[in-house]
Amino acid sequence: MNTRDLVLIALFAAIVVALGLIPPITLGFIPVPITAQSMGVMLAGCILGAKRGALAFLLFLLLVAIGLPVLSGGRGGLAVFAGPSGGFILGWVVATFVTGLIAQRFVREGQPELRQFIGFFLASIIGGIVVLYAIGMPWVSAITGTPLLAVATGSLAFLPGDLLKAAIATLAARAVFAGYPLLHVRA
Amino acid sequence: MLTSLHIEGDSWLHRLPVRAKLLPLVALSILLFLSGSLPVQLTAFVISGGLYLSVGISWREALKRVGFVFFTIFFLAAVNLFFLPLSEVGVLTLRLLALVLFAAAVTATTTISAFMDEITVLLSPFERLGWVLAADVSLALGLVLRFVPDIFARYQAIREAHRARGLPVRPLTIIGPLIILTLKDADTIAAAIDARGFRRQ
Amino acid sequence: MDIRFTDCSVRFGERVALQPLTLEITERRVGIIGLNGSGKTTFARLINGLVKPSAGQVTVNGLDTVKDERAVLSEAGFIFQNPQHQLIMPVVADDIGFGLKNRGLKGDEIDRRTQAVLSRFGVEHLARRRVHELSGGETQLIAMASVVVTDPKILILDEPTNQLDLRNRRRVADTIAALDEDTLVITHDLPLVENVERLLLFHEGRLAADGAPHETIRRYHEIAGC
Amino acid sequence: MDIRFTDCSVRFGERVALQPLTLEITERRVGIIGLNGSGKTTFARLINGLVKPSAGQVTVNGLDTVKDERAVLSEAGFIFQNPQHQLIMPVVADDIGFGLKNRGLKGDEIDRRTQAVLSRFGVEHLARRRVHELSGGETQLIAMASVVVTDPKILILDEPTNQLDLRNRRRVADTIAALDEDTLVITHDLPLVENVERLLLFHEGRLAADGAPHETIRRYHEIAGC
Ligand SMILES: Nc1ncnc2c1ncn2[C@@H]1O[C@H](COP(=O)(O)OP(=O)(O)OP(=O)(O)O)[C@@H](O)[C@H]1O
Ligand SMILES: Nc1ncnc2c1ncn2[C@@H]1O[C@H](COP(=O)(O)OP(=O)(O)OP(=O)(O)O)[C@@H](O)[C@H]1O
Ligand SMILES: O=C(O)CCCC[C@@H]1SC[C@@H]2NC(=O)N[C@@H]21
Ligand SMILES: [Mg+2]
Ligand SMILES: [Mg+2]
Repeated sequence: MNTRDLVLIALFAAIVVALGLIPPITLGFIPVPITAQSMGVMLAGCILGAKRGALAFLLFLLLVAIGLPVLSGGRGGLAVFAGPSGGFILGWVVATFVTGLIAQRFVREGQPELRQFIGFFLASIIGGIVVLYAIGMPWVSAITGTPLLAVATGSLAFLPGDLLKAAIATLAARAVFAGYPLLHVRA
Repeated sequence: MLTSLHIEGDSWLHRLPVRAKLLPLVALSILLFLSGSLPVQLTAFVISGGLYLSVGISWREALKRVGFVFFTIFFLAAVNLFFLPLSEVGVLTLRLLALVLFAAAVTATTTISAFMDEITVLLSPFERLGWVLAADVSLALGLVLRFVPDIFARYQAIREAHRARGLPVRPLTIIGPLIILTLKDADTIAAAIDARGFRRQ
Repeated sequence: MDIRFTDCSVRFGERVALQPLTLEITERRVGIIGLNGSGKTTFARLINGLVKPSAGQVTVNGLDTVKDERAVLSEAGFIFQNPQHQLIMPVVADDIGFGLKNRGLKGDEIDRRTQAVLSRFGVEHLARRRVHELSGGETQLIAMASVVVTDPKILILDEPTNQLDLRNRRRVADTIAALDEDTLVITHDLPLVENVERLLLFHEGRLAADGAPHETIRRYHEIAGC
Repeated sequence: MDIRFTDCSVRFGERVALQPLTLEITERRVGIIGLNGSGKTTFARLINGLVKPSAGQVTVNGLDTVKDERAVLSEAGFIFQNPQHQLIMPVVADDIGFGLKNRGLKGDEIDRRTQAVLSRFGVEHLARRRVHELSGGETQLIAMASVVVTDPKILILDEPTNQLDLRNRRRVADTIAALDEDTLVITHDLPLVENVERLLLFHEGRLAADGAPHETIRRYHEIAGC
C-alpha cells in the first residue's frame, strides 16, 4: 500500500469520528441507536472504493476497541462489541466493502450525471442498508434471544433515516467524484 | 475530546498484562454463550461487576460509561418477556451485562500504547506474510488523532463561509467540500511522511 | 461605509481577543495591519457578524450586527484568510451561481450575472474549471467574484495576497483598487495598504495606531522591533 | 551541497512542469523565486525525490534520487509550503520523536535529541503542545525542528514566511540564516533571499535567470511586469 492510500484511509476514519459528533437518537423500541456514522459506510464505499473504504472502517473499529470514545455520544471500548449494536458495528466493514464494489463497478467518469447518481444510490442502498441489516439484525437476535422477526420489525424504524443518509451520501459522493475523483485510482 | 477511556490507577487489573485480560475476556464470552445456567451467569455478572468497580472508577463515571448499553439491554429484556420464559430472559440479560462489565473493566485499565503493543504482536504473522506493517497501523492511528481537530476546524470554517455568503447552512453543501478539502490534504501529508522517512519500506 | 464600534469587546473563554473599543469608520478604503494574533481577523469578523461582541455594539450602515444579523450579511461581504474554504460547489461557475440561486434568481439571470462577474475579474476562462484545481491566485480571484456577485456594499478582505507571486499580487491589488465597493483590507503585505485613506494597527487586542498609512506603518515597525 | 540536474524534465500528464534542465549547485545558501506555477516547488521536490524526473537524472551529494531513493531522503530535508500538514503526530515532542524512532533510535536517545533540537530553535516550552494549536510562526519553527533533528545535510524550505507578521518573519529568517546546514529557500518574500550566494529564477518551467540576487530580482520584476 502506498503512503497516500494509508493517509486517505486515516483521514476517512477521522471523518467518521467527526460524524460521531452528531448525537445519536435512541428509539424506544429497538436497542440500537440511529447514528450519522452509518452514513460513513456509504460515503467511504462510494468515495474511496471497496478496499480503502473497508480499511478505513477497520481502522475506526480499532479506535473503538482500544478505548477511544469515537462512537456517537462519546461511547467506545470493548464493551460496545458485547452489546446489541456489535453486529452492526462489525458489519460496517463488510457493508463498506460491498458499497465500494458496486460503486466502482457502476460509476464511471464521463457518464451522464444521472447515471452516476443512480450508481451511487444503488451502491449505498445495497451495501449500506441490505448487507448491513443482514449482518446486524441476526446478531441482535442471536445474542439477545429476541426472535429475528421482532428485531426485523423494529429495525424498520431505521429505514427512513437510512434512505435519507443514502440520498445525502449519493449527492456528496457525486460532488467529490466531480471535484476530486478517487474511486477508481488504484489502491 | 479524544481522550482515551483508560483510567489512571494501580489496581490489580491495571498491573496485569493486556493479554492476561483479553484472553479471559474471549474465554468468558465463549463460556457464557455455551452455558444456559442462571447461577453461572449470575456468578459471572457479580465477578465482572466487582472487577469493574475495583479499578478505581467513580460510581458516576462507571454508570455513565455502561449506562447506554445497559439501557438497551434492559429494554430488550422487557421485550423478551413477551416471547420467552422469565428464567431464560434472566440468563440472556445477565450474560450480556457480565460481558459488558468485564469488557469495560479491560478498557478502563489498559492504555492505548499497551493495546498498540499487543496489536503489534497480533499483526506479526501478517507482517511476515507481507500483508500489513504494524508500524503502518500505529502511524494511521496517530494520523486520525492528529487530524480530527483539523476536520472540526475546517467544518467550522466552511459553516462560517456559508454564513458570510448568506447561504443557508445545510449538511449537503457542507459535507461535499469538507470531504474534498480533507482528502486533498492526503497528497501533502503523504509527501511529508515520505520526506521525513516515517515509513521503513 | 459607515461602521461604528461602541465599547465593543470580544473574549474567547478566558482569552480577551479584543479590548473595549469605540471607533467609527466612514472612509472608502481602509487597511488593517498588526502582528500575528493581534486581533485583526476578530475585528473584521465583528463587522459582518461572524463574531458577536461579548459586550458593546457594532453597527454597519446603521444595522446592528446582532439584531439585524441577516441584513448585515448582505451589506458586508467577506473574503476569508483561507479562501479555499469559501468555494462550495465543485465547479467555478456553479459555485458563483449557487449564491444567486439561493437569493431566488432564475437560470438566465444567474448565467448572465455569473458571466458578467467573471469577465469583470478577467477570469472567464476559468468558468468550467474544478474549484480544487485552481492555483492560489486563481482561488483568491474566484472567491472575490463569488462574493462580489451578490452585490455587497462593503468588501472585507483578509490577507488577499497570501502565497501570491508579484504579478498575481499586483493583479489582486489592482482588482481591489478598482472595486466600486468600499473595501477593508487586512494584510501583512504592507505595499498593499500603502495608499489606503486610513490604516489601523492592532496590537494585543487594542487599536495601537490609526491614521495615515506611513505613520501607522512606522509605528508597526517600532512594535515589531524591526 | 552538491546537486546535479542532467537533462532533467517533469511532466504531469499532458502538462510540462519542468523543461529539460542541466544545472549544478554547490553553494551553501541558495534561493529560488518565480511566478505562481512556474515550477519552483516541482524543482525542489525533485531534489529529495518526492517528484521523479520524467526524463534525465538528479543526483544529490552523488546519490541518484531514483536509484538511491531512501538514502537521498536522509541527505535532503524538506519543509513544505503548508507546514501544518507536515506535523503528523498529535503532540509536538511525539512528532519530532517519531522520525527518530523510525530510524531505529532508542527511547533515551530520542528524548535527548528532541530536547536538544527544541532548545536549539528556542521553543522548549512547546514540547507538550498539541500540534493543531500552534500559531503560524510556531508551526513553521517546529516543522523546521522536526526535519533538522534527523540531521539532513541540506535543508529545502518552501515559502517559510507565509502568513507571518514582520516579527515572526524576522525570527524565521534569522533562524534560517543561523543554520549550519546548507539551505535552499523558495519564496515570494524577496527580502528573504536578498543575501543568498546564488538566486535562481524559474519561469514557465524553465530557468530564466541564475546568479547574484540583485540581478535575478531585477529580471523577475521584468517578467512579472512590475
Ligand atoms: N475561535 C477562537 N477561539 C479561541 N481563540 C481565538 C479564536 N479566534 C481567535 N482567537 C484568538 O484571539 C486572538 C486574536 O486572533 P485573530 O485571529 O484576530 O488574530 P490576527 O490578528 O488575525 O492574526 P493573524 O495575523 O495570525 O491572522 C489570538 O490570540 C487567537 O488565538
Ligand atoms: N501533482 C501535480 N499534478 C498535476 N499538475 C501539477 C502537480 N504539481 C504541480 N503541477 C503543475 O505544475 C506546475 C508547476 O507547479 P509548482 O507547484 O512547481 O509551481 P510553483 O512555482 O511552486 O508555484 P507557487 O508559487 O504557486 O507555489 C503548475 O502548473 C502546477 O499546476
Ligand atoms: O452503537 C452505535 O453507535 C452504532 C450502532 C449501529 C447503528 C445501526 S447502523 C444501521 C442502522 N441505521 C442506524 O441509523 N442505526 C443502525
Ligand atoms: Mg488573521
Ligand atoms: Mg510552490
